[in-house]
Amino acid sequence: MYTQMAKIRVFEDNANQLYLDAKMPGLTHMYSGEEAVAVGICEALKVTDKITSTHRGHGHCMAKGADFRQMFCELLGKVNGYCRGKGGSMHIADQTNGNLGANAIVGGSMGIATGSALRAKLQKSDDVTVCFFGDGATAQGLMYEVMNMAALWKLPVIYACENNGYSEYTSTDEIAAGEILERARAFGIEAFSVDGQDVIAVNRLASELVEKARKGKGPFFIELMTYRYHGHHVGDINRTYYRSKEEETEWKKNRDPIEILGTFLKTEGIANDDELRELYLKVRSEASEAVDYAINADYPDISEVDMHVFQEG
Amino acid sequence: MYTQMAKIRVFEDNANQLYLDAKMPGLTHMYSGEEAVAVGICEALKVTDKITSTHRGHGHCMAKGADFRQMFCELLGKVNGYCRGKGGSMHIADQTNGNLGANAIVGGSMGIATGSALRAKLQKSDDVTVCFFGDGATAQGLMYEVMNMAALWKLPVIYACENNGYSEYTSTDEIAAGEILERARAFGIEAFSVDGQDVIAVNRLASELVEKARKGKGPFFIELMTYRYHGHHVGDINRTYYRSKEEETEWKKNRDPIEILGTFLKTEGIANDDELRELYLKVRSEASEAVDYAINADYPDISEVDMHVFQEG
Amino acid sequence: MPEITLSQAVNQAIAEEMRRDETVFLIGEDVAEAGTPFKVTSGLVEEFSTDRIIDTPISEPGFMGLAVGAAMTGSRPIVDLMFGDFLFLVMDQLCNQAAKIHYMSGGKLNVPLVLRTNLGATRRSAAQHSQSLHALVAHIPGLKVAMPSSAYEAKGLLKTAIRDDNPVVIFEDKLMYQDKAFVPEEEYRLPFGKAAILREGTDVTLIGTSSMRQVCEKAALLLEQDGINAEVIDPRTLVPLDESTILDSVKRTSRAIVVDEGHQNFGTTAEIASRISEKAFYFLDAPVVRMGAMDVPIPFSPVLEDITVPTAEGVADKARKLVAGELIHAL
Amino acid sequence: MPEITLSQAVNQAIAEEMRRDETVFLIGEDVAEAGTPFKVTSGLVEEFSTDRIIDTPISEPGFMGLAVGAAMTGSRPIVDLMFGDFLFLVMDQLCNQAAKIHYMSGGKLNVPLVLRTNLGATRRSAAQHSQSLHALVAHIPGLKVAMPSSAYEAKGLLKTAIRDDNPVVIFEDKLMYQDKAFVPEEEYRLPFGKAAILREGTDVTLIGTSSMRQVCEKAALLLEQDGINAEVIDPRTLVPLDESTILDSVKRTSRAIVVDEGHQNFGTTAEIASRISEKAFYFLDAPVVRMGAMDVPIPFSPVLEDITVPTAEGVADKARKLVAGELIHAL
Ligand SMILES: Cc1ncc(C[n+]2csc(CCOP(=O)(O)OP(=O)(O)O)c2C)c(N)n1
Ligand SMILES: Cc1ncc(C[n+]2csc(CCOP(=O)(O)OP(=O)(O)O)c2C)c(N)n1
Ligand SMILES: [Mg+2]
Ligand SMILES: [Mg+2]
Repeated sequence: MYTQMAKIRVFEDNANQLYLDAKMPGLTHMYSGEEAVAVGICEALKVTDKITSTHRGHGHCMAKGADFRQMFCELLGKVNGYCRGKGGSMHIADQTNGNLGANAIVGGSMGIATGSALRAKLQKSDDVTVCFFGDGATAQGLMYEVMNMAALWKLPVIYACENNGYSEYTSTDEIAAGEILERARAFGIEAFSVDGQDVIAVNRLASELVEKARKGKGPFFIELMTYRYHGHHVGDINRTYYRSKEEETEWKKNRDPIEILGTFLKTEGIANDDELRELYLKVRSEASEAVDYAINADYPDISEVDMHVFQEG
Repeated sequence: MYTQMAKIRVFEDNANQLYLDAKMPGLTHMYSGEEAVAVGICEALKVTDKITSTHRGHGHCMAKGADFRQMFCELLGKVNGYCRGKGGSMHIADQTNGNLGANAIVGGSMGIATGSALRAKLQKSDDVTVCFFGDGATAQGLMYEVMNMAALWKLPVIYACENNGYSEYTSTDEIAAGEILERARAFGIEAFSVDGQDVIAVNRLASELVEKARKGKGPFFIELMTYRYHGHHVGDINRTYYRSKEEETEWKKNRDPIEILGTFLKTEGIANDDELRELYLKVRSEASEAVDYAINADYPDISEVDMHVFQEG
Repeated sequence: MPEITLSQAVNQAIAEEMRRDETVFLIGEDVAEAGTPFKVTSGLVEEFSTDRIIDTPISEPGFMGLAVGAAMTGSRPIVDLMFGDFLFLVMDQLCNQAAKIHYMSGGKLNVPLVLRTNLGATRRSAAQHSQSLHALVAHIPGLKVAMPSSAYEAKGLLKTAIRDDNPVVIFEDKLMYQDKAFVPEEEYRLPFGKAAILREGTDVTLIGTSSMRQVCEKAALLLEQDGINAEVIDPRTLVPLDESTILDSVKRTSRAIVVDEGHQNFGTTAEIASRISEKAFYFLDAPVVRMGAMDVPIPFSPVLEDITVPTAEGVADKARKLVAGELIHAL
Repeated sequence: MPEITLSQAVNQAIAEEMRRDETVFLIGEDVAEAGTPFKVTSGLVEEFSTDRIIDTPISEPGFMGLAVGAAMTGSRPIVDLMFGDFLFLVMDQLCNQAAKIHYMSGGKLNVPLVLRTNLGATRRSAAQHSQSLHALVAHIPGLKVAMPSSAYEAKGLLKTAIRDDNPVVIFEDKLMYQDKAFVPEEEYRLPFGKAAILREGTDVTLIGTSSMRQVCEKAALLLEQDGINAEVIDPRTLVPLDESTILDSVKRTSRAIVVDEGHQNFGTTAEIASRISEKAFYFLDAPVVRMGAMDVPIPFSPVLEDITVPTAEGVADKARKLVAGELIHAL
């Protein structure tokens, strides 16, 4: 899990740099700071399990098993990307690992995740689907519609609410009345809260719930308390009007998920500083190699523009 | 309140007859059996207070002060109807009494009601808006979106859920997971359940909540347990595959809202049998007169077809 | 060939495809025991059980979303949307998700689902239960749009839709559910993008889908009495659109009327008429005439509602003027 | 006349109307302190407070519904929909409710609201943040649709929209927010249904709204170098549409190209082209040419995205062929 979290952090550092160097088209939303959420959950999943992701989707994609090269290529709009450059950061999908895709419509994937679980139930397949979404997405009515059906039909789906305290430039308490967990419970769905910076706690809870869901005891709801280090997107630099520098420093310094796991590994004698540093450096060099690969990769041929509108056959 | 309930019952009896006689275009949804809900609530409202209504909207319209003639005319598509015949049963509205209209989209008026309450707050007006909707409408995501905003902004709106046990041909427990009241509470909204056949109980609760809402203590949510005597619509005759004859008889015989109030009035010595009968007969003759009026009224001139697409000026 | 109703034809198509392919299921409001308000799906639940004929809460965006997710992962859902007017509720899931997923994923994911819904006014159902909204979905790349005009088309097109690997929206005409037509007993499917020439003619081409095919056919009969020989074409699918059959016909007749039950402004008559005007320009003896529904919300009152929709008499009238050269706008 | 950006023009229009009329308020996501992602509404909250500049949760159907209810009862809301692509989420409230309430109530209720949103690709925002969906709303009776093509239009049309007693959808071009234009200091409003002739010409009429007006103007400059004299028309509003200005022009030039950033199929070019073909039939020397965006979801990759949208070079090229008589489809 340490490596996976490091890979996400390093991926985002590189993505940010690509943006600053004007090498990346458009803009993107960084997952840094929230690594324990994606990794803690996805490590509880099999490759046949499915996830749906969000606009802030690099972490989910990586945690579900994607590789650097195809991800960087996608971010740069290259033909070797996961979506042949057609999706970009906000639509990255990796169907070989069960990632049904990022989504640029907030809450837009909640139906998809629940539908994937319905398919599993109908086809008597034992895979579980995890639906990632932010605290802001709890304001989308679609969530309540699909939770109702998931609860009625006992679908193997887990709703994972990444509560990072903000949706864009607004803090969660200004946009969410009452209690998020109670909303799930009102539909008869068991709901849990967990420290989203503690990958071990996340993983423990997720493993338990995934196995229950696999046995037909779903659905479940988890609220994961976490924090995004960067702005809402790469261009969101001046943030003091909506959150304080102190708050940011506090999370980065005292609640960093990678450091928390690192400290744990060291305390438990599982790894030492040098090993961790080496691991991190290895991830870094893999990433740089992949960035170079992506920068030199080809764009799709323009004849691809009207391919894939419809599936032939 | 007795007269108001009688008027609704009699209106529906006539509407049903018009349908059977093939004098009414299209079909319609009868409110019979649920009179205490509309009347108990609307009697707690001022003429300046607003309501939004549903596909089963005759009761709300009548209870909020509408008159027989314009209502029958509307049902028959005549120019003297509330909407000049353009709306019909499913869109009947009466802005002079604050009825913002029936709605043929289940749940479609929840935003409208909440928006009316937002307007009241912004304009520092002290009117309250009541949003009527069925148990089936709780499956529409829109409800959760607007309850969230109503709760965040303390809007003077009351959500009145008419739980008649069915949405179309499906019973409520097959389509609603968990607890309906808990869903409102999860958004921090105070929620109450009341016997929807007992007009006095309904009115007492409604009066209390309306006055609270008027003072800025809203929003509130009420679930009213009730029953529709007829089918989902006038054409829904064979109902045994979704509900039993016994159940229907039980409600009609032992839980009729008009009889319950009648018994109360008699027990308390407020009215006797003769008075009630006379009152009922008076309502009936008013209704027949209005039906005749409506049958003989004019259809709109065909030049009206493209009027009112846009408001001029 | 037995004669069956459109409603039975749809029912048969669903049943046959569900027997053939286990991954097909039906989802919507009151589709099981109740068999929908139009009784189109009656009896299916007895054969396929509530596992595959799924009643939902009144959550159109929700169950549309579920269908997208199920389709992406190996099922082939048929979504029953009770009224075409409710399309507005599912547009995000249909147009932002279903329509785009194959493309956005570079061809790696796909969404084989069918959205069955309906269109058509003059049932006295007023503005929110009478709309014909096919133009909206036809505008969105990634969606196919089928418009059956009889029981025969309804069965053949629906079977094709269910086997298609893309999202398909199919509009049935509410008023036609009880209309009968001859339908082969043996299995058949109708290809998308292939128009039907229902009647050959030399003087004017009448083009109409769904409910308007009948209107065109009746207009052709009226015109016959005046010695005017009308060709009637039913494109059957709007996306893909069989442009060549239409153009070939107009090149022969030199005149065309495009009839549709959707609103005229920014509707499907505009697309078809402008393609004809562009691509058969030098063959036209007169401007292409468009006859869509009036650009007003559908009124409840019967006297008003009836005049909002094109009628056979109206089409015949225009055709007569067109042939007589009287439809030239003031110079 | 000061030169200001389109973003400033919109900001001024809102501020002026809010000062004039207390019932006007603004509602949407991150419109207050954040001033929207495009910083269009920055500063308004300081003047009008959070009472009238209202930040909402991410509930597009919800706040659209609230706006309808507020408008029906005496407010004049301006709804800020962050991306035009989110229209799909508010279609029910916009098209089934707002558009129809005046009509369904027989003229007794009305819904004076403005839905401000945007359109436009080539910002590398991919398929769900790049759509130009004006054709969809233009198809629905009861909605007016305005398409500003510069800061001047943006201010003048928005002020008219806010005072209109009907629901108006106004599409701003995302790429144009920083573009400057001269805007009068004194109060002005631009009427709906009145097209602007931006450049007079004799050889061909180029018609484009919003982003495509600039494309048409640039194409006209390119054509000038070849001695081709193009007239450029910006209809400014699609509903109501100023048909007569367009027809008058085409009757003079005998040729027309209709350019649009929405998808071509079943889009706005079809409506405008087919009206010209019908009503200026005998004046046309060549078929009306339609140039919409490609009928594909907007791809992310810049090399692909850039070719999906009409360009000045592309328009000029077509115009040259049109004038040379080379655009006749095979006989
Ligand atoms: C339907 C919709 N509305 C608005 C947006 C614009 N938007 C993108 S991300 C975002 C905030 C989402 O907040 P949250 O769900 O908490 O996720 P986070 O960004 O915090 O990870 C918004 C409003 C969108 N993409 N889709
Ligand atoms: C959005 C939408 N979906 C479906 C329908 C069809 N429909 C009309 S009434 C109804 C049942 C509504 O049930 P409920 O809200 O409980 O009200 P009731 O009829 O019991 O009064 C349905 C499904 C509709 N009109 N609108
Ligand atoms: Mg968040
Ligand atoms: Mg009910």
